[in-house]
Amino acid sequence: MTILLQAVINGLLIGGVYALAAMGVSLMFGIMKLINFAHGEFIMLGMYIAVVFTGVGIPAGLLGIYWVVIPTMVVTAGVGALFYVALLDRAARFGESPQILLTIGLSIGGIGLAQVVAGSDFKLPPNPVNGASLALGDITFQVGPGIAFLLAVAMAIWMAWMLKRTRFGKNARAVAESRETAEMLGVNAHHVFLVTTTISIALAGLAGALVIPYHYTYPSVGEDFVVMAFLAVVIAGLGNVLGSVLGGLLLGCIQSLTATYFDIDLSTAAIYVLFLAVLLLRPEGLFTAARRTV
Amino acid sequence: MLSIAGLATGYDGVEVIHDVDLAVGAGETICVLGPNGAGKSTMLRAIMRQIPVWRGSVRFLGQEISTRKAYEPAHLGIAYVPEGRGTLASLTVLENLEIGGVPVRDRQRLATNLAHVLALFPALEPRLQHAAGNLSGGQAQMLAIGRALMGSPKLIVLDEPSLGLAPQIVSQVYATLRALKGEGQSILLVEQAVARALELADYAYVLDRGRVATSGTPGAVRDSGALQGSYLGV
Amino acid sequence: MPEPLLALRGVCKSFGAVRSLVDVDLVIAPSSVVGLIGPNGAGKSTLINILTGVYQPDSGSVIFGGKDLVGVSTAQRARLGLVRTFQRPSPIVDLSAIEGVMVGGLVRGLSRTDARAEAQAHLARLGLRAEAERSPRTLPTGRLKLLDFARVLMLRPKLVLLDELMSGLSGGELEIVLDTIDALAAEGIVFLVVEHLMEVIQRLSRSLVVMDAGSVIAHGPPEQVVRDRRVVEAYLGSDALATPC
Amino acid sequence: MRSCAAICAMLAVVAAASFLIQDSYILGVMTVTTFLAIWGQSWNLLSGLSGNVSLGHSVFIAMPAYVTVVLFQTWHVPVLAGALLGIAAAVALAAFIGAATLRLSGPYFALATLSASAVMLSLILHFSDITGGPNGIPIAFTEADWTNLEFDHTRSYLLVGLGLLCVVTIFVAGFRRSRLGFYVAVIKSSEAVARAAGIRIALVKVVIYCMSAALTAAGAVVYVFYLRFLDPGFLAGLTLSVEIALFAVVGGTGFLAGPILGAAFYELIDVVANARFGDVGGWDVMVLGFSVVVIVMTEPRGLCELALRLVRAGGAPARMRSVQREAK
Repeated sequence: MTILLQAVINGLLIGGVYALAAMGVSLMFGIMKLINFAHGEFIMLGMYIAVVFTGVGIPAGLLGIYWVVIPTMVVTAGVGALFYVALLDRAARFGESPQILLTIGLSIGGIGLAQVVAGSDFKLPPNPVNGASLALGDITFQVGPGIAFLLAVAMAIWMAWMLKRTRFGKNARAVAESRETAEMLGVNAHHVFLVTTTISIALAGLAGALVIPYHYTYPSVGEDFVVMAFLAVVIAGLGNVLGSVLGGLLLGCIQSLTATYFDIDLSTAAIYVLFLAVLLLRPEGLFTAARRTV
Repeated sequence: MLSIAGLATGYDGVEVIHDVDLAVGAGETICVLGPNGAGKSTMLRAIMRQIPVWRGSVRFLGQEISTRKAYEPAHLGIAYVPEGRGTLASLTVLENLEIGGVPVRDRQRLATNLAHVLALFPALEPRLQHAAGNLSGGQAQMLAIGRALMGSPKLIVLDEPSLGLAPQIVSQVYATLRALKGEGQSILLVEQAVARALELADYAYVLDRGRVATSGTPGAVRDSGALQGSYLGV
Repeated sequence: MPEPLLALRGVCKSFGAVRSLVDVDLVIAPSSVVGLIGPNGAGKSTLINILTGVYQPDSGSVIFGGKDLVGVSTAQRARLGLVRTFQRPSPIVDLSAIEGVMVGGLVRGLSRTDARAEAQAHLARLGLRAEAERSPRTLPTGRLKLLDFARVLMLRPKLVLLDELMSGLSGGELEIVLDTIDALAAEGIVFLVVEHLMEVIQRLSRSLVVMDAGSVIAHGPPEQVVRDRRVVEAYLGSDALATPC
Repeated sequence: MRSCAAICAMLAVVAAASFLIQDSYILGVMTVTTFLAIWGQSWNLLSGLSGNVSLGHSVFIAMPAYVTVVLFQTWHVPVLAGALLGIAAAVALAAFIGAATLRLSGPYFALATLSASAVMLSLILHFSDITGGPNGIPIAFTEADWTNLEFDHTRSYLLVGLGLLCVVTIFVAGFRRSRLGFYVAVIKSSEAVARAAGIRIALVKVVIYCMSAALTAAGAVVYVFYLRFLDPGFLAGLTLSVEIALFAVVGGTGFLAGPILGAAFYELIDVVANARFGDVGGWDVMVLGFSVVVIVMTEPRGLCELALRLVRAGGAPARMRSVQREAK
């Protein structure tokens, strides 16, 4: 029983990062109908930026390293805005396949760029979070993933509030449903897309900054998180932002449970089988109510 | 307040509207009639900047708007009630109304507008928190008109507000339009339902195959025979 | 009376709260050109989608050539001889004009040579001989619509649904299409023509079906139907007849 | 057809020229380019002609490679027989994936194929008793014997590869003009139009998926014997899947020579980067990735179109033609 509980806790904590990554992917798909295959490389970028900031200094105390989170998010948000203005804005008229190729090209190119600029070695700034854990009875909580998990939950709550209550959120949902109708009512869709991209990439930066204390930073690290994020997003239902958070946590749990009871490689296969089953049997996703077709 | 001169536009390289002239004065109700395929909706979509204007000018309150972006007419004071109503089904009724209020920055003004809309359409009030996709056709039409009013428009443009509605609902819609007209609202109305539109309008245009076939007072247009000609070919 | 080519009985189709087709009965004889008109939102598009199998009816039956079409796919219907054109031109951009037309013959099992010969004949008939080897990317809308028509004819259809084929054609193209329809109708091909251009409908159709609010409200000879009180009301409103015309 | 003949003639020239080259590094580069081109060409048969971007073509490389080698080493099945079984296995897998992804398009299709490739990798890693897991399986060289696809000179692999590339190119060229090729063009334009024209969309899609897999697999079974090593990270990796798609796009998916030009371009970057920067890796993927970005943003029809423009710009009458074409 303790083993099971520990496995679930570990899974939820691992899933926190998947959830953060999935939120960014899902937000962009939901509003802009675009899958950003380069999202993982934006996480990687966030990690490198955060690692650079740690070079400035790490304050004493267990959580001192987390000062890098805010500046990392600011920089990645700027990169996100640039990403929209320089590429996505113009690519919108090209259609689906070119858009897929554009972000995949950016992804591969980004990995290469990181290798050229930063080299292929694995970086992990020395810090007290790495390996630290809290024990609560028989259960241990890893501090690093735990903080990522808490922030994922906080961001999910913020996102839910933002989409539901704020003016931007309402405008964004209107554009998501029908860009034409929203514009006719006075909503500037370009502005909505710019803000959406900025938030999405800032979330990637957040995810990146949160994992550097306990996860190596290297050029192709994005794949570690983003593949799970894509799967979480599809399993939840493309564009269902809050569902994708649950999807990320669910995948973390599946990974942790199969790794505990079977074999880590099988856990990947198990997740893909779940993914393919959802794609084929319930393409609208597990956490999205089937829409009426009107 | 709206004046269109020599407007031409179309889709996929096919010109649908050829050299149309049309004007709406302040406080006027203008209707544009014509059969399916005459180009009425296409003309409105060009005015609302959803498709490019090929030639000619569209001026609103003295400003040329034919090169503006799609979201700008709403901010200048033209509200559009599209054909098929354009309900944002995944948003609630209240959120739809709030989106309609995007051009208005003043919160006080928004509250006044909301009260005005709910007074016009009391049926919407109990449904404010419901998904707009669950409304009946008549309610959705009321929502679309109400949403247009939320932005304090100077001109309201309606594309076939009677489409697909039961006769008594159409009567209700027209009663509302009459009330708005009474408040001094300028209205540009595109319709297939000739009789009702002519009853409401101050001036009418008949569009046939993308050109203005005739125009005049409702009485003159009704008597000209142009309507029967373009609708039924008799 | 010969067995009808197409018979719809009690066909209903709703989308959520919207009733698009309400209890539609429609019988089309094996030899005719039938016009289908009605105001926007009358249900013409839904009817075409039901006939071609894009939608399944909620209730009612569709019998084509004595065969119940329930569960028959769009592609199968096309091979059975129930074909359609689309409102917007639908060129096959990666193929030349004649190749896009040949497809209809290849589906029937013709060899490429035979399909090409037959496609040549159709293109010649529609005045497209000169454009045969060109890419549809370089052709104007009217020509593209004629190509769509030719592709559909290559399927050796029994019933052709023309969904606004003729809007967007030039005067000359229109004459060619009208003559072709007349000639093919004489050979026994049935056309169901949805069109806004009233004079076209009147010139072609031996009978006219009028829809309004999801129902067939009139079906008969054109000159009779356009004077039908319900038809005039549907188009012009209830008091239009109060004024002399 | 003229471009097909031109390409085959060019490949023949390359084959002849290879006898003048003794440097095994250059021959190796040419061999890798040739096999990449085979895969790019096969990928183009599916994705270029149908418009659906597949990001999972490495499954049709890993599957036949593993089947052939494992059958040969563990069960002593003759290599040629094993290769046929391997190709058959790839086709069966393609039929399954093709049927499963029938209704998917755009990003859904890309994600589903990408994940098929990831499933393949994780299964290979898991069943390490058979596959050697992450360590792979080395293929011991016994003796030069063409029935075992074992040659003692790199040039032999290059020649086999060039022959195969010719066959694949001729196949793709013929396919475009075939009945099925026409159907694929219609489906790419619009599935609604294809249905209305009586085309069995599901059947056509599955069949081209299988064809593309078979051609990919044919290249894979030869290549793995050139490589002499079942390397899961390379053969089943997501990277290979994505690279195939990208260099084919860089070359130009609308052209028969596109994937070949793309493969050559990609290998060229690799060679130049290795020579110039040595141990600092990443230049090749960086240039490849950003080339795709540039091509998508500016010239969606790839290097082939650029080359054609350069050729046309040579003469004034030719320039007139290209201007006219653009105007239309």
